[in-house]
Amino acid sequence: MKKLINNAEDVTVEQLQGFGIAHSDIEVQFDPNFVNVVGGAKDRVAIVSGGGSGHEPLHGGYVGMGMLDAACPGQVFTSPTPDQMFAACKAVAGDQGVLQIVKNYTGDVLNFQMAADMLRDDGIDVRNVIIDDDVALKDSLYTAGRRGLGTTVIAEKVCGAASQEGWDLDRIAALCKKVNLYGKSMGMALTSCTTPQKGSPTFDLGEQEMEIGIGIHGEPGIERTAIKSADEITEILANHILEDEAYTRNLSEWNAEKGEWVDVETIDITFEDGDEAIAIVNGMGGTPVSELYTVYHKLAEVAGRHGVKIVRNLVGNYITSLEMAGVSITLVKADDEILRLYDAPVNTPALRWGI
Amino acid sequence: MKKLINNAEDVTVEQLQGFGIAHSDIEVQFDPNFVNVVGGAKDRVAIVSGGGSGHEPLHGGYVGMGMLDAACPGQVFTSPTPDQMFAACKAVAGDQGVLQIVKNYTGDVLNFQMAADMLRDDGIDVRNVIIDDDVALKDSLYTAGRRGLGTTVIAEKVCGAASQEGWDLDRIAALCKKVNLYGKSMGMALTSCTTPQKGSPTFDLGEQEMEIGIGIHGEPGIERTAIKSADEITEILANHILEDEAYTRNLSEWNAEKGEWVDVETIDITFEDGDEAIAIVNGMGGTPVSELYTVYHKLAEVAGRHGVKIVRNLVGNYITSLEMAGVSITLVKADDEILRLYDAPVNTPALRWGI
Amino acid sequence: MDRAMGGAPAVLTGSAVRRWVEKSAKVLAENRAYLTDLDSPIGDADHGNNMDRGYKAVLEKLPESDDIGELLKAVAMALISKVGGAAGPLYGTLFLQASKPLTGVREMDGAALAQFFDDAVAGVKMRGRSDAGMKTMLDTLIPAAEAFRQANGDGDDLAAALRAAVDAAEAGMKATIPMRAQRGRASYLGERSIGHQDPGATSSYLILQALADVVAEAP
Amino acid sequence: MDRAMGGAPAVLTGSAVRRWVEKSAKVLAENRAYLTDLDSPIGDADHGNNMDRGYKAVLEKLPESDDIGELLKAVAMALISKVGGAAGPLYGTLFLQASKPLTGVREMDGAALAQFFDDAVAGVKMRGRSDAGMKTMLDTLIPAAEAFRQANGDGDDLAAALRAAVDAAEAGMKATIPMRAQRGRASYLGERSIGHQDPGATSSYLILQALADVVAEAP
Ligand SMILES: Nc1ncnc2c1ncn2[C@@H]1O[C@H](COP(=O)(O)OP(=O)(O)O)[C@@H](O)[C@H]1O
Ligand SMILES: Nc1ncnc2c1ncn2[C@@H]1O[C@H](COP(=O)(O)OP(=O)(O)O)[C@@H](O)[C@H]1O
Ligand SMILES: [Mg+2]
Ligand SMILES: [Mg+2]
Ligand SMILES: [Mg+2]
Ligand SMILES: [Mg+2]
Repeated sequence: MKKLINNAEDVTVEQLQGFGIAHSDIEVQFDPNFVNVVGGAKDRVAIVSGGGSGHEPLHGGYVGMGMLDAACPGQVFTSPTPDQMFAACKAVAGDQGVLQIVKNYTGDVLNFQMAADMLRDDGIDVRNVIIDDDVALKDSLYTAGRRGLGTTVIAEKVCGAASQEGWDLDRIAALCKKVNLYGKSMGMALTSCTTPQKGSPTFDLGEQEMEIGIGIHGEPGIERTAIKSADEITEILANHILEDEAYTRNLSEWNAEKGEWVDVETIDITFEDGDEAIAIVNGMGGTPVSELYTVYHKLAEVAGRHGVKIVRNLVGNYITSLEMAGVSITLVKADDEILRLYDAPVNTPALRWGI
Repeated sequence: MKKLINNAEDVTVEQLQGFGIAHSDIEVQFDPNFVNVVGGAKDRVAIVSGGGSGHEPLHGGYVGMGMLDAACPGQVFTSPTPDQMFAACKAVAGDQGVLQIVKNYTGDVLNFQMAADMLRDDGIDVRNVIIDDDVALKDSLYTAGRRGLGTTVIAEKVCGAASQEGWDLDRIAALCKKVNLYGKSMGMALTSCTTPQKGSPTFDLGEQEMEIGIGIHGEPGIERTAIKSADEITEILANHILEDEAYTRNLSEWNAEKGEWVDVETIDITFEDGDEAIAIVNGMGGTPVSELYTVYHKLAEVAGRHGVKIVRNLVGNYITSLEMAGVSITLVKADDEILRLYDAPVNTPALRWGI
Repeated sequence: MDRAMGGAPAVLTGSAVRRWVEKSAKVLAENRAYLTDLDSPIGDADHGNNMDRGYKAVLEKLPESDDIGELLKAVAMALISKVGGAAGPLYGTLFLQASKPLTGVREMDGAALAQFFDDAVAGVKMRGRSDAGMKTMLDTLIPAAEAFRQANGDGDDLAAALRAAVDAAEAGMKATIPMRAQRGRASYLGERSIGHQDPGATSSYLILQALADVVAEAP
Repeated sequence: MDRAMGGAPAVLTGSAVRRWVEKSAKVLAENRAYLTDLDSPIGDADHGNNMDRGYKAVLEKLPESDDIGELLKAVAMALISKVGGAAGPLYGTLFLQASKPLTGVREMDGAALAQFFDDAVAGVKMRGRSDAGMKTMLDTLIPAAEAFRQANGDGDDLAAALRAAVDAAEAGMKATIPMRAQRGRASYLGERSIGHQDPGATSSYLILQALADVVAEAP
């Protein structure tokens, strides 16, 4: 295992310590571990996310003005625990409540729901919105449902901007759900990653093989095929996204009247001729940014062929899987509201503009 | 070879095409290849750099308001050619002349000097400043001299800001030389990279080995040792930098009076107790950004022990070697002038703040 | 421990529950790499680390009490706050749900233990929206709970009924190999999840076996 | 080509120079992977690609002329504008420097060729601030130039003198193996550059051999 680490058991804490001293607008707390903006969210809605570590810059790198107020990093690829989320939300929430942005992995969903229950018991208003944008998975009945991928980054950006504008909690939660319905992603891997704990690759991939439809936890994808050119890979991912049919599934949501979590049927948009979109061409961690531009070039062409115009783009490492080589593509349909909020100033370690 | 590419012969062009459409403030030109800001440098000094491809975001990612006006990407790890540099400088230079920032590799130096000669013949005022900040190399007599590493990024940022402030060419050239004398870097690799042309790793490194004192071209380093912890590695690199003695060498410089290139004896600073510094903890391309924070944590401690205070930092992939795993550390002594220029607004694909 | 004829304990005491927890921690530590390896081909290579980290925390938090409800609640809370992932809330809910009727209880007979297993299963089903045949820990827990209730009803002593439960658990665990996962991370793999033993089903088996061992070894 | 006794050409004509360039391009293309491999352990794994790319460009730019100065200048300019790296300016300067006295010249005798080699060496030395023994292309070029001048002075015909130059070039190339590099990328390796043959010395040898072959095969 070739990593710049000291102790496989402590990597998350080690890294958080460095993160804390590197970014003076951000505080890092330990036991339970979380990252928060200095000053918290006082008079506006707090935006909080979290998930396993190993996806950096997600989520800690998006803490800062105009994006997340706090992030909870779990162990590598392991969702954080409810007490972390509880403490993080408590630390930053003012009287406007907290939006939790949750990627759809069993562990993240369950732990965030438990934390939401604890926060509610503590008198804090909390909404919990699930991001499930991975079009690689077609059905939700016989699986844990679509995973949360790159749309999470756009949801965090846009909701953070809405909070800065003073939106109330219900409106931001509705916005977050809209971004989720508007966003679709798919990824692939050229290599497996190695978690510090295991110390050897999570899956074996031959020198001539690749995995299509991977998540972000080093888990294998939905299909293994012979390695293809960047253009062919981009066609596969982009077509899955652009031709994805309206995806219907139940998403769990707190029902305040009933006082329980209920399943709400939720249906994605499909991309239509004339749509505008925000694109992310995301490196999985071990792929040079230069190669991502080859993918972006083809993506713009394929999107254009479908009548979809990319009006904003992020090309780089935004939601990673340790040192995995590979790429994921995200397209989020952009209406005027989303674009305005996307363009609003943001100042975080990983995303910064307008300030 | 596991890369997101189409054709090993054309990677640079493929990537530039994507880069061009992704960034609307920047233009990409082909045959000869270069990247330039829309509008060029008109009433101020043009800042131009370049080098082999494979180090992204260097240099194309630093083209934009407040940093480079143009960059010339060569083939992977091969310095660009004089005609590229000539065309790039011609495209962006106004009547204030051009500063060429050149990393100290035989190819880069020779090609940029040839280009400078061509530009001068064409009536364009040009200064050519060499960055040689790699403390891994101790002597310059029996080697090609210290290589250019991370100080290049700070030089480009600071000189770009000075150009925005309207400094004249001689003053900016002097500033660039100062940054070079103030900056020291050293790197290490956990893995080799693979160039698209060769298709297999440039050097073989055992599962328990690392290379200390590498450059950025996948070339082996100055020493091969057993793999160490992040803290130990950081100690080695940081101590080399912080305890580096005043380095004396001859740097080639155009002498307008004599009308020829002359050798100028040049001596670096040494770090002193009480110094402030800008730090870069730079990933070589295949190392997750999270691991770089462990290095940053230790670096701040080691610097502190030497009485050097890190007042600004960049933690991420800034000057890479394709998908190599590893890290380089740069410290640039920061005086008020350098800090002010460093903090000035910048808007490039890879570095953005204040705007 | 009270003993029925033949020297086998007739009830599970608070101190036996504590020994169970300690034994579970030991067994999970020993099988850490094994469980993580099982979680590699169809998961994210952390299950062994998660369970080991969780049970280490459990040991630190375990009260000196003999109140079984209190003990199991402490197990639940420690797992919830230290494991994370899917296994944290699921095992946490398992112990939390099963501990509820046991507050103040200092020894459990066969019937109480049968109820305990049923409550445990119900907790996981509720939290995980899952059921038998989905290639999860439930494929170990459900047959184990059923086998225990059966054996206990047939008049087996605790140790024998637990042996029956462990046998059923082992069969259930192995039965996950040919299953196609429908819950958790492995479900993303679809057909390709077939042929691999579920890590959670395996940790559940180890925890049940630890209980059977503790009761069998009981002084 | 004019021939001295025995059928060997006494002079190098413009069309022979063109054949030399074509042959060089062919040989460098064939040895592309070999040169790049040599550039791996002590360099950055691009020398073969650089030379091949450069000579492909040379072929495209080569004028129809028989003016040797014009031909060699075209070679120089194409290499300078297409190779990049260290090799581009160095080989470019080599041909540029050596072409200067040859403008308008349509055939070179032994003395002219000896001068050509000396000018070539001087060009590389000047541009590279380098000399013999530094583990560079000069370790091939310098002994070759010396051997050629010697053989030519001894009255050897062109073909024989070039054979002598190639033999010296080969020896020089091989002599780079035990050398410690003092210029170029390999110098960064210090002691560890020892034991590897220099890629630039090798490409120089191949280019000289191409010349000898062209002259030997001359119709
Ligand atoms: N919905 C569910 N219901 C029951 N058990 C589940 C469910 N989802 C996952 N599991 C169990 O959890 C195990 C994985 O745990 P672990 O690896 O610790 O968490 P994660 O999948 O978050 O990494 C699986 O092997 C499976 O037995
Ligand atoms: N200063 C120099 N003088 C003479 N030859 C040199 C010098 N520096 C490098 N070379 C030659 O150039 C060769 C490397 O060329 P190449 O790999 O194409 O360029 P780069 O080193 O820029 O990648 C070396 O093998 C050596 O023979
Ligand atoms: Mg996990
Ligand atoms: Mg090179
Ligand atoms: Mg797991
Ligand atoms: Mg080379």
